[in-house]
Amino acid sequence: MTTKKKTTTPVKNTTSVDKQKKLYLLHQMMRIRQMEEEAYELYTQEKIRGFLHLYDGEEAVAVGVIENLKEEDSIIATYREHGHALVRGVSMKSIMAEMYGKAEGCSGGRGGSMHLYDKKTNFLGGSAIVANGLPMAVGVAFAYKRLKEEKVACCFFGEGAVDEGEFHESLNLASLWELPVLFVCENNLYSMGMPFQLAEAETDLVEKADGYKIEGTTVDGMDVMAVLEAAGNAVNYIREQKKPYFLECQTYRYRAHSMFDPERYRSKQEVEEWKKRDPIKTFADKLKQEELLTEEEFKKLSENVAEEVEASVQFAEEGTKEPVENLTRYVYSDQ
Amino acid sequence: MTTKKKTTTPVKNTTSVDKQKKLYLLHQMMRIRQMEEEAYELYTQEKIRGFLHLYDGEEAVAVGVIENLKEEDSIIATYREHGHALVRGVSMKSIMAEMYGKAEGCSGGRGGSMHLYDKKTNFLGGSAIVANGLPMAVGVAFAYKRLKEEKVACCFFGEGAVDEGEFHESLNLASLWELPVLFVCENNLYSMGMPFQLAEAETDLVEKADGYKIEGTTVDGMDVMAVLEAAGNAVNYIREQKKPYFLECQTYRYRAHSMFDPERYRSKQEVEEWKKRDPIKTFADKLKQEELLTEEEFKKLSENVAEEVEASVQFAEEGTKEPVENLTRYVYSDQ
Amino acid sequence: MNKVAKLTMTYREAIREAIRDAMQKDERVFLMGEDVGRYGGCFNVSEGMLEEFGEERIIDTPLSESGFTGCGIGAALGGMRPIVEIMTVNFSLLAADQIINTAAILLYMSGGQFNVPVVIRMATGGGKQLAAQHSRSLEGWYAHIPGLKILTPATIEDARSMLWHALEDPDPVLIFENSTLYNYKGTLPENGAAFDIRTAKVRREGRDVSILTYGIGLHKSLEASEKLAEEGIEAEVVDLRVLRPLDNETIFSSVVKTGRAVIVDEGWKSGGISAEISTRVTEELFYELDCPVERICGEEVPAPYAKHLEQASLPNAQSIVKTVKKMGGIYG
Amino acid sequence: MNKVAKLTMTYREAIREAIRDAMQKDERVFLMGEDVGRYGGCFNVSEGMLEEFGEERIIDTPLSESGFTGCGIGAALGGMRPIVEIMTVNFSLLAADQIINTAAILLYMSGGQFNVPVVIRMATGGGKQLAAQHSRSLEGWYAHIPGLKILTPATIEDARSMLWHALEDPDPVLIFENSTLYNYKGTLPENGAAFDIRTAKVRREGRDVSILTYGIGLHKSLEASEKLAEEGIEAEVVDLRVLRPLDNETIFSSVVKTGRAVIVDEGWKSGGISAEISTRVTEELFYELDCPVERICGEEVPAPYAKHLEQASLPNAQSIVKTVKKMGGIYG
Ligand SMILES: Cc1ncc(C[n+]2csc(CCOP(=O)(O)OP(=O)(O)O)c2C)c(N)n1
Ligand SMILES: Cc1ncc(C[n+]2csc(CCOP(=O)(O)OP(=O)(O)O)c2C)c(N)n1
Ligand SMILES: [Mg+2]
Ligand SMILES: [Mg+2]
Repeated sequence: MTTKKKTTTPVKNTTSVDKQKKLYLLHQMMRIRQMEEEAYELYTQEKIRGFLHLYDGEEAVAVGVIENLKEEDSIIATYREHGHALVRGVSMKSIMAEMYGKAEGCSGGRGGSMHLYDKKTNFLGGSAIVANGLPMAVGVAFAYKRLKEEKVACCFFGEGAVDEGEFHESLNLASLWELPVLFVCENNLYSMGMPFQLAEAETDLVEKADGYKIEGTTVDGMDVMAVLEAAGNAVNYIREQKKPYFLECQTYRYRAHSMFDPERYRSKQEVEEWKKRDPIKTFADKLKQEELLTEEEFKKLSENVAEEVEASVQFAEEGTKEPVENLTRYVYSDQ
Repeated sequence: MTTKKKTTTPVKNTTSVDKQKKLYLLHQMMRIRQMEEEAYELYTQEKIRGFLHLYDGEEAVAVGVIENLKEEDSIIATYREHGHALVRGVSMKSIMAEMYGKAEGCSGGRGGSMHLYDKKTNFLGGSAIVANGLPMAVGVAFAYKRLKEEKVACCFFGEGAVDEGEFHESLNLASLWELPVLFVCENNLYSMGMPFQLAEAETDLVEKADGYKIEGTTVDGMDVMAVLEAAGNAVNYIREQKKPYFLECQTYRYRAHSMFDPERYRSKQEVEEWKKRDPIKTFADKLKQEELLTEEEFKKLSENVAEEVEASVQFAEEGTKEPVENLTRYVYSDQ
Repeated sequence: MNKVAKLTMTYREAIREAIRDAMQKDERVFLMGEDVGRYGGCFNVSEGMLEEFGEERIIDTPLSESGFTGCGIGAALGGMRPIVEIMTVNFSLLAADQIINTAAILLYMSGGQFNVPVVIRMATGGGKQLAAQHSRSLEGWYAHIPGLKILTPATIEDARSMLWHALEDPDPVLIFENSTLYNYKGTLPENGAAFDIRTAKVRREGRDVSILTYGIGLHKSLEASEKLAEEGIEAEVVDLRVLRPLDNETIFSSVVKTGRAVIVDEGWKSGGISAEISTRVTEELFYELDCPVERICGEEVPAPYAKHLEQASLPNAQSIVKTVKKMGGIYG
Repeated sequence: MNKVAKLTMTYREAIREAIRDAMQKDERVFLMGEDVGRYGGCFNVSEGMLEEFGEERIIDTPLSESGFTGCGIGAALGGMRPIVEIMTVNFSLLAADQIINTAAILLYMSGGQFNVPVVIRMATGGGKQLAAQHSRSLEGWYAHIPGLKILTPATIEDARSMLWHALEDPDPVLIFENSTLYNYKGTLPENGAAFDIRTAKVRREGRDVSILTYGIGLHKSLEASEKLAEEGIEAEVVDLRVLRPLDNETIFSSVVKTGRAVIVDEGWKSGGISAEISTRVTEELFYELDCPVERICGEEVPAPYAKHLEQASLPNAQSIVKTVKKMGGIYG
């Protein structure tokens, strides 16, 4: 095992990535953040129900990783997937409508917040069973290889999933059969209230992946440029070496696990400490320093996003209810 | 990771282990071998039915490991467990009677070959679901630790079990909670017809165990003295360090996986090669060289075992059938 | 806490008290599961227990359903009295091997040598817009497995008393707590803790029809029976309490009295426990029945998220009333 | 092979032919499971296929039921047509999460966007002294799950024809092969491959009683019906073929004709598919029935190893005959 692998990927001089690209990344993170802030409000107003797992603080991960994927690649995510769906190209309107349980939602109102799906963008959702998406990702990649399609199956999961047997079986299969899977572990240090170090005997996840002979890297998940580069390297490795890759993104969840969570398991100040590294704020500041962004433009950007959010809420509000007669529709394809 | 761990434990000068002990180890291996040769015959005569998984070639593992356990320690094994039960102290008669499905069998005829159990000797059987015994072993060790009992839970499993999610979850829990479990992997290179290297991305199992921060060693499972010493070190480590240990015993199964097996997956000569390293023959020869055993004594020993086997068969033949009225007995304790 | 306060509590508090009580009574008892400690339990059932009993007895586990359920089974064999909490029945599918291939059959396979005194608690049920992966009612499905005992506390007294009986049972017991009941408030009768885990209980007497139900269905059935009473129909409501083994005696004697039976079960209809109860009643009382046994069950769909769809998929007082009123000769 | 040879074959050969046929017809089809390749399949079903189709399409997997079953599901989503073989239903408990939390509900959760065209084959059943962990009949248990289709081929023609229909089905299909049938020999009708996977089939006509069964039960029922015929009782034997969805029409029309129904199922009685069938028949034909529907099922015990005990736990022709002869007015 090389210790190199384990160190955070140093961010190279990134002038290569042009201004537009950087503003685009900032914009995407802001879209997630503002959409979810609104979702939070709507939940307190009981417009959205069930569970609602927010991504605040983790935006750089979805944005940095997915930017490296091609349209034909597919994404398998978890119940904390609003951001992934959004940056993948699922419209904010259809996501909001889904959270409202409207027929216009991306899952027709049947899935809700935890089960966003979108065939057009190869967004395979949206599983609310921890680690349950990993075997699926392995299978999708299996099909790509057999069909000689140069695609990648990108699978997002939390560090809590690492403890599940399905993680073990999936990594072994992906490595054994040399399948194009990008395993993205969003390590936000907690699985609900369980601290990572109390759940894992081996907390060095790149070492863990090495136990399956899978290459891996750990990256600062609060730094979108770092994630962008690390994920870029990962995707190139997969496409060239035709093997799976494991990417650990160290990040943090600002809010409750879902909506009801007394947060007895961590201190307010730990949360505050992490907020100082906020992926949006730090990146915006950086762009300002690099004189790629003015406070004005930043405000404007935020306003544009606010308008998009507003429009999506209106769309959801005006959405229709799936007729009750269709309750059993889609239990089987022929119904 | 130290490469030391991975190399076969060198067998130290073993004069420390006296003659009686060595003859005892030889005797135990012979008891397993001859009992199973008889079981094989009885199967062809249809006295024994169902599945029958024989241990020929692997005897040194059970004998070398179990010799290091104390009476109060417990053993969790698989469907290939006749030898483990026998050397643990379950009488050959009750094992044979169980294979016959007689009421006098160690599981009352309800378990058969794959499900030998014996409370007196803390022999917890006998699970025929691959890897299914590992979580149980972790739990037994958990109880030992909580009850402040200085016992060890010794869990035997094949290398095929390493691919199952339950292996992953169990090793993580045992390491995380520092439980006194001895994980003994009987690596006989095949899980049914699946070659080990085609099933595991990481074939260095000590590395694999290291992925859970569990100490481990690989030992020549065809050499009873080597196993005896490696397992001795392992058990001492567990009792002193109060942590789990992983012991890989490299061995080989001479016969079919069970009774019906065309063995298309390996060559006759591969089998013959391994037979040259037969644990009983090589050990007996060694004892003769060391002048601890004469050909005469060896024959005598074999005859004694043959008598024991014969007596066990007679016992099984004369055993009684559980009355059909008792069919539902033991579904629940109060029945 | 003073006595009065103790007697009125929520279903959640009743279960919490039951766990605390068991932990105090028996040193061998411990609680193990995901987030039972620091988090206080995903439904806040074990709030405060980590502080009260410490990490040795309130054990937060990694996400390893098969691993820690099997660990509970092993601990039971090792002399402990584990309470394993699986957050919801949906996740228990990941522990199915340990529950069915080990806990349920070890006693039998070993010819009576190794019983497994483990108690496995899990939340069950829908109705909270948690969608298809979090809303199943599979307690009746587990009731198909010989070797398991299946408890479904629906009242405060059962929430408070069943756990201890389950811990005293030598065999594996699964307790299903309907998650919509955690906030339900009720009063504990002085003799509350006396209930067994063998019998069904008549929760309301009636002469016209027997409503056979359990869990959340009990509350919907009691509500329906009040509405029915306004129309002069007196329903007897039987709380099954235990889905395996079923208490035939109590079920049959109620149906013999009323001549009619309706089963209310939020679980799916086809192959559900409702079919077993209907069949047993019909096999035993074919000639006494005034009309066929009716079933009111959950629609056979994965739970949809949208509220109006999910509600349409579940039984409710109205649908019970409607069904009962259509039964043969009910007004006769 | 010449035509005649092709027409007479064992159940094992029929399934092998069905797989070979599907592999030849559709490039997207592949077989994946433990020991399906080098070993030839634990029941020797796929003997010779690795040589014929190669490692790309006959895939030996590690022991990872959840992993490779989920892999099959993902491959189906990726455009393949996987045949996943799980050695026996007992091991499928380790894949329950993938089957129930994914395959069965993905289409619904995604609002109709992602169907899962995967076929999962597994052996089922007891009677071979394999004891408690290897002898279950859980096909009826899986039939409780919406989103799954459950097939139970009992004849040579069904063994030969069902797989292709299952592969053409857009949704997940589970095929249960009773392991005691692999050596059963039979002849394939010229039109054999035409059967659907929606309907039940009358395998023997009769006027006095309908024996509703499937899988190995069909053969025991046919044997029993010959014995009954000697005593002048003409039993109609209905092979259910599909346990989910059940073909009510065929079942009801047979029972309407005979007025009596017996269900034969080797699975456990309580909460089994036998209860569902009994309930449906009774709900629909309560007033047409001459007597209560009878159930002949497996004893509710983990399978014992001892032959005499295991045999005593399973239905057989004698027990079927005995039950039928006791039915109300059967001699009338
Ligand atoms: C198999 C399973 N067990 C338990 C749960 C309940 N649960 C939902 S999310 C969660 C925590 C998962 O943590 P992690 O994987 O780190 O993802 P995060 O929520 O931190 O993004 C748990 C325990 C579940 N959904 N599935
Ligand atoms: C979960 C599970 N999957 C499959 C099987 C069928 N099976 C029985 S033994 C065996 C091979 C196990 O190989 P290994 O673990 O190496 O043990 P060995 O037989 O070589 O001693 C298999 C696949 C099973 N019993 N349990
Ligand atoms: Mg996390
Ligand atoms: Mg092996």
